[in-house]
Amino acid sequence: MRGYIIRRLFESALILLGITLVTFILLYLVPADPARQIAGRSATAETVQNIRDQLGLNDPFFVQYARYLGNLFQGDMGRSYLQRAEVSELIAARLPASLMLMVAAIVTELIMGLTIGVVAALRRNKFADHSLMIFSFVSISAPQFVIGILLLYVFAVQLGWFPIGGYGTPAHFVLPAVTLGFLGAGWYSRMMRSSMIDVLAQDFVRTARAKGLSKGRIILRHVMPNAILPIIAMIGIDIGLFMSGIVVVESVFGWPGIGQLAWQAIQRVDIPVIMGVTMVSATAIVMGNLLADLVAPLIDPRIKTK
Amino acid sequence: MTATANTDGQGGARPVLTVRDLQVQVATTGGAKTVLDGLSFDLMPGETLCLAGESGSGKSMTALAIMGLLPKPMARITGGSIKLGGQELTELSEAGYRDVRSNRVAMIFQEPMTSLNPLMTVQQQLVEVLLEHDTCSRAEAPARALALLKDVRLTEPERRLKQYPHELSGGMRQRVMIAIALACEPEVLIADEPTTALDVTVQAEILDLIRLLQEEHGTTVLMITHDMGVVAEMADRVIVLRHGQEVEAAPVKDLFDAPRSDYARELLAAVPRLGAAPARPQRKLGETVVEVDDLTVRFDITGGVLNRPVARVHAVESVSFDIRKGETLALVGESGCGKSTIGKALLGLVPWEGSIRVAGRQTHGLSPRMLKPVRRDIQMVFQDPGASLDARMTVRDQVAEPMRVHGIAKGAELDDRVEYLFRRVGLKADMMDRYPHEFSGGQRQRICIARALSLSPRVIVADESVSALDVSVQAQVLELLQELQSQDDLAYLFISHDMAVIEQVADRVMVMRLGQVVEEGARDAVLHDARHPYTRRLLSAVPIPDPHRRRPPRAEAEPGLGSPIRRIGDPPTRLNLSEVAPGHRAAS
Amino acid sequence: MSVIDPPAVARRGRARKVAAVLGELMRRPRAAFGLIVIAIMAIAAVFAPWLMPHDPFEQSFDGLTLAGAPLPPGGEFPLGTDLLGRDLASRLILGTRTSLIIGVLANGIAVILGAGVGITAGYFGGWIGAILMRFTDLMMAFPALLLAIVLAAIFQPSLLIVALVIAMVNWVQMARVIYTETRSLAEREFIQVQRSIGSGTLRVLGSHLLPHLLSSIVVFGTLGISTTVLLEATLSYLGVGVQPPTPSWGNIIFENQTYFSTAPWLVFFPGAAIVLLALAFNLVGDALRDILDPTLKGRH
Amino acid sequence: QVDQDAPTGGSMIVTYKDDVATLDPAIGYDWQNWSMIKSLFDGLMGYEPGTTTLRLELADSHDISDDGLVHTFTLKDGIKFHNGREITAEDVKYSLERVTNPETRSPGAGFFGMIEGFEDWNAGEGEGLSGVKVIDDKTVEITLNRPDATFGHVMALNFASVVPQEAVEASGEDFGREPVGSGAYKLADWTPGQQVVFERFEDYHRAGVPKLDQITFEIGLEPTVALLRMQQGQADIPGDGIPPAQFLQVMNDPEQADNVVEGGQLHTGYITLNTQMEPFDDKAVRQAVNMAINKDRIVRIINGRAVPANQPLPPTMPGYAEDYEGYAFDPEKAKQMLADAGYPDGFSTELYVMNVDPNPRIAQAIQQDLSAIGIDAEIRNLAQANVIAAGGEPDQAPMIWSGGMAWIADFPDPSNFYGPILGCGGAVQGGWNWAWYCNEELDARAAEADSMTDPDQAEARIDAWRQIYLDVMEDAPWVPVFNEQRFTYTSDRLAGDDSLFVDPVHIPVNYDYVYSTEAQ
Ligand SMILES: Nc1ncnc2c1ncn2[C@@H]1O[C@H](COP(=O)(O)OP(=O)(O)OP(=O)(O)O)[C@@H](O)[C@H]1O
Ligand SMILES: Nc1ncnc2c1ncn2[C@@H]1O[C@H](COP(=O)(O)OP(=O)(O)OP(=O)(O)O)[C@@H](O)[C@H]1O
Ligand SMILES: [Mg+2]
Ligand SMILES: [Mg+2]
Ligand code: NI
Repeated sequence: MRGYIIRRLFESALILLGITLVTFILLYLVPADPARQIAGRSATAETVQNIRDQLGLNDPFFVQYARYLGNLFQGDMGRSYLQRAEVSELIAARLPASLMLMVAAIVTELIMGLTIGVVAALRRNKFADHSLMIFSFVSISAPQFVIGILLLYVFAVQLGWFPIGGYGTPAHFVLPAVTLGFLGAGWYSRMMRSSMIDVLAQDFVRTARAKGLSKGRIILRHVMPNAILPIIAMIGIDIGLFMSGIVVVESVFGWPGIGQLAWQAIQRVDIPVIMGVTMVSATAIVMGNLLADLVAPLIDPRIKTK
Repeated sequence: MTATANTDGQGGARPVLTVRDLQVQVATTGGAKTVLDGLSFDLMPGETLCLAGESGSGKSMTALAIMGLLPKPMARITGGSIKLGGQELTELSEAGYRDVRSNRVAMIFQEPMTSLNPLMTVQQQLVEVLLEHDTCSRAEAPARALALLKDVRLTEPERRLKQYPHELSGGMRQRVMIAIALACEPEVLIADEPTTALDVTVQAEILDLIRLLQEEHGTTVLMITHDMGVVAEMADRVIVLRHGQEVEAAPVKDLFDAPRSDYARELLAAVPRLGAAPARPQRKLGETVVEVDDLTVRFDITGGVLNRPVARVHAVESVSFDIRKGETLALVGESGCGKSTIGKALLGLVPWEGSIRVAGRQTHGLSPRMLKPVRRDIQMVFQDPGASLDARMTVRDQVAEPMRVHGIAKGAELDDRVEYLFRRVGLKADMMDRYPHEFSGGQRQRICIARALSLSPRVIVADESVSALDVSVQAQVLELLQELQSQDDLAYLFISHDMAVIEQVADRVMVMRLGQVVEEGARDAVLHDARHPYTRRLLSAVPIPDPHRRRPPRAEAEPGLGSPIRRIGDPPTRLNLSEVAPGHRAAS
Repeated sequence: MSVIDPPAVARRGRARKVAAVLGELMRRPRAAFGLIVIAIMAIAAVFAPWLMPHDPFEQSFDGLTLAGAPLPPGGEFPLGTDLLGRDLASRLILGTRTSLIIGVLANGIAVILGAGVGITAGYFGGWIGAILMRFTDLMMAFPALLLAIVLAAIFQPSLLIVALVIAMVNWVQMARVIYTETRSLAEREFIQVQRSIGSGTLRVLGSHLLPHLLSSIVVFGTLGISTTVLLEATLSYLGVGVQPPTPSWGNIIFENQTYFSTAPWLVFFPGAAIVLLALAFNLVGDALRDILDPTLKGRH
Repeated sequence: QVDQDAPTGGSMIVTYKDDVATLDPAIGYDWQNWSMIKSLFDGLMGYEPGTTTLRLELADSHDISDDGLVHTFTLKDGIKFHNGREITAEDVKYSLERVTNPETRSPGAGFFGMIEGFEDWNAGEGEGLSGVKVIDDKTVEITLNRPDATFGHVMALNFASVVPQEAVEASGEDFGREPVGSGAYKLADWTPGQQVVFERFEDYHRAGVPKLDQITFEIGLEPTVALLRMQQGQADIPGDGIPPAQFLQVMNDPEQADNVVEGGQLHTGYITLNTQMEPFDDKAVRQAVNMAINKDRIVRIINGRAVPANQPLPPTMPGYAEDYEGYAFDPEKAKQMLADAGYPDGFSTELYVMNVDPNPRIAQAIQQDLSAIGIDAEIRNLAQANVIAAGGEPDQAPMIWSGGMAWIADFPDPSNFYGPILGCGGAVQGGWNWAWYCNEELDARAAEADSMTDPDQAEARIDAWRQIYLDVMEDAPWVPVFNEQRFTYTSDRLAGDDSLFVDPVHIPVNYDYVYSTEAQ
């Protein structure tokens, strides 16, 4: 297992390296010149050239990439072209907020999704199941912007239970986490329902009933752990989905996370920031997948990590 | 016989369980079908009632109906009543049933492979039921669990507690199931083929155990079995079922002495009796088709935080044998001794070391593609028919599949062959489009046999292939196997725990223990002139299908029973076989 | 109880089997509803030009109030108008084309690809599995939006490119889930039996593993419809997809989402269309799974 | 205009969606940080609050030599940086050299091209700007290489702000995060992504300014949410304006509409027609396109938040031609002209547009208008950076709708609408002259107009510019579509002259002069 972890970490590092290369190539191909974004409208062509020289944008691709990697290995992610600040600082200032939101959102969607899934499976083809199914599809299809504003309007403006956006207290977490959670909850509930139905039909559930166990215990101890197996794989996926949902949600709720940073950087070809944010989110996703693969054999002893 | 006092049953005592006019229907594609029709019986305190009868006759349905566990919504009780004490069970709510199950009525299921939760350790599954019914405190529970495992004679009970079901052999799982059922010392124990997957010594132990429990606590037992030996040994009364209806109900001695119905007579006539088998027909044995030399199979057991290998299961240690054309080699041995593993190694399903030649071809290191022709020659009937059938495919397609794979037949010809195979194993053609869950345990076993036969291989590994069959069908299937053998010179590796069956079919017998062969020789030599103490113990444990004759006292288990699980770098000492008579070798 | 009539099943033969399954689907009210919705949408996509009440591109003068606000549903414009005064109903009907192509085709490719990779990796394990799964990880962490931007700038935006990008992004999730399930299925005895029979890999994967994975595939496939249709809107926004004024359900929502408090119909109707489409496929998928999963037969 | 007796004290909350990029006056160049920097920093010159009238800021006097080439500034007495140090002439020189130093990579460096020695210094040669001389502690003399009437405005740009060398050197590249200036406010707190807080600078060189004690910028709030906060009394100004989606809602509610101040803006939204690409190299085609666009309808689409335009300059800019009629909307005639130009069946082309609402909608309206005269324009809806990149290539974007990236004047002078976007200098690869319009004669006249530095010639200069733009319209490289109006929404807690809320150089409001009704 230790060997497995080490090997996986090594592979993850390779993946991240691959991501830097891919991202770098893409940024190289983007037909927008960062130097011109920096130089502004009044700049002359020479000034732009000058800036390109300074930033090394005129160097051949591999020289640029090697330089970037070299700096990266020394922990230097460069400075933002437009904000002039250290990318690592920009990210460090925002990452905690995003990570906390992510954890809160994942907890929310697990609670919402699994509960809905379990209830729907147990009430299979009854009214509750059908209404929950519609709920799931609506929550997946509804734009997060709309959900966010609606929640704000109802719970912050009308009811006054939560602040209208912002960051700081636990109360601030609730609405953004729920907004983000909606999407995941839809996924989790459908998956959970489906795998619950599979598990419920298995023999060992009959054994559990023959033991005279309470319904709750059968569901919690026998059915759910078996049903959750395919869902563990969702951890990594979830982080990926989360990274794409975060831009909208952070801006609706004024959440000081990296989503905002990323969006502005992409719009304005701020290469060092894009690289930095991509690295951070890729690391999160890769780690999420690794975690999923490490947790799976802990829950399912039949899976061997060889 | 232990509880003869109760044989008359209908005495003054009030019945614990009363079943009246029970009718159960299942939904099939062709409409509702009645699988139990008007069954009535009483269970008197402390007695053992056996349900016998052909496979598919509704025995399991009866048990499930009593437990309130009929597979909903396919099957349901359509009439009749079931009373436990004074309580009507058919009207109970699910919550009400909870107090009854395990606490007052417990059940051991027919198929152990799928009946245990794969994600929970043995200990967790045991402790759970103890705590649920407040049998003991949380602190005492592990100790109780351990005691239960010891009660069911599981080797290395401490280690087993920590293991998961997939790490146990079929027999071990069944013992765990029994331990769970016995945990709360229920008033009524329903045992659906409880010893089917067990070797005779353990079977005898378990039967003794059930009897002991019965004596101590007055437990009433409803036993479902097809093994007339077990019936003779255990039952006070017997009900013979056929097509969901009672054919005959009688005290056990009356039944064996003077069966009143034709069917019961037929059934008893088909019972194989150890020592009564005819001599094996003398046939000219052909060339060797399977040659196994120094076969060794080991599994790593990982553990600890880092999940590193901490121990190794020496499932098979240096086993050598060969089987000739037209020959049947029987493999017997206690549960978990590595019998199934040898079979799987022959088919290349587990990683193994040593040398295996099938029809002259060395199979070591062959790719799946290169193994394909080998697999045409050798087929296996797996031990657990439930687990080895694909739940999502009709049985027709599953039987036809090997022929499709090997391109043996197509179209109408394929259909005909499948139908023929079904008939050969005693199944009706109109069942072919059903799915596995719509069959009884014994029917599934026959489907698996049909599938293995479909390729007309040269060797068949039959892993407990007739264990779940009632004697009449068993006799049919055995006959079929013999017939194929004499027609096509088929060779069998016949894994079984039923000595009487082995005596009927085997040319040679190999006895295994802890992954190693302890005795080997011609059938009569091994069965009638056993040299190794273990073989003798096995033989003495065979139940005798005659309620008047008591099984001779069992040889006591030798102390310090070993275990196939050993620390890394500590392989078991290899046994040396010495020739005790020509062709008869035994470990000293 | 509804029951498949035995003769229909007893005859094998693919065509008959499909027909039998279809018949069984139509016999289940919810599945039939799903099929009908899908059929209606397909018809709407094909015959859009004859079904639209107005020209979907016409920025009608009386489609806006004098202050420039869109008109609510009712009257001349059954579902109201959009911010440019175009008839929403007509745009939704025309948008069916794009959305069906994305939701069904692109998503379908993603599902097939994902299931393929997941099954292969899970069944073979070993280095093939490791490579495939690491590749999946890579794709999951891949900056897809960036790729979209580059593609948008290099190529003429087209539906084909969106479909490709979506398929590229969406198969990953499927692959991971299927991979884990396959890993645990591959250990089951009935799969070992297949090996012992000498079944080819394709047969084991296709005939035995796939049916057991069907429920996950249905879940992902149907949920994927919503996500891909919405993803198409994001990509359009970045310039990869269909360009205005061509409507798609996703981009109608996307363009108008900030107006949902003042002109809710602009978000509600296309949103409802997406939910309906996904729901329809889900109803059919669920029923299909029930029909193909014999242990569940008789329940519905 | 400015109420000198307005009470001081109190505070206000301004909300923004985007994070503040930087507060370095040499770097900051978006409309959000532009006004913030204006309140943190001062240059030699500034504007009367609420107007486009130049005034002296840090300078006590500004003398111009007769040939218009030598500008002498003397500094006020006792003016201080936020760090307490007194400002000297050296600081002025340092600041100008910093912004023009290529190492600084300032987007505003190009504005200082008229200062002698700029070319060399900006190319990385020499020792500073030779045209800037420190005469004594209080006096600095700036020599130009050509007379330039806009120089006063240039010195009022943020880029010309005076910065303390020691603070800049101490912070290095992070100066934008730790700004030290001499403006009315100083930076008190900056929590990235959350808020920026300004505090009154007690030693400010104008007594009684600023009015407020504190300004809090709440960052990261979507405009729709900002509006909710406004309505709940939790904010005073939505910095991004009233979101288009809620505009009518606000304006239809008398109570809220009451708090909205409307004003002009130095902005023009236009379509560029690439004069070097077929068929827009034909003047008749460009004129036809000009006649095809229904500007009234476009204005209606954006809820009347703009006025239709017919020339490059916005109405509030000096030099705007009041009586110019432009190309009237006349699709019939346009069609005829196209036919005469050899395109009776029209042609196909592409219209580039930035992907932020309402621009794609406007582009679709344009598209419909074009299709009415037979032009089939495919819309390319792209991110801002990609559109800018396409515009900078000679042969890529036949038409661009400038919205979202459109020209907002840097300073209120007609010349500012010419050079980079209509002059030959901008018609280079990577330039901002997306019409690739180059009329050497007009360039010469523009240079001439800008050399009229004598205050007496001001009138004549404006006339000259007016004529230049009318001549540009004759060539029709653009279709001017509309001039955006500003609608500033404030809370009841803020007061001040209306002009402060639509201050042409301070967006959204003039932070220094608005006051709080709660102050005493
Ligand atoms: N879901 C089902 N659909 C149709 N028939 C079924 C279904 N389940 C069980 N049956 C049929 O019901 C009958 C009784 O089954 P049951 O399991 O009780 O048999 P059994 O007596 O226990 O046999 P065995 O000894 O082989 O276990 C069998 O003929 C079986 O084929
Ligand atoms: N995949 C596995 N991993 C670890 N141990 C295993 C595995 N499969 C089998 N074993 C162990 O190998 C030993 C032999 O198992 P096997 O199934 O061959 O027993 P058996 O002789 O067929 O027993 P039974 O009669 O009970 O079926 C047992 O101790 C079992 O626990
Ligand atoms: Mg049974
Ligand atoms: Mg076995
Ligand atoms: Ni029905």
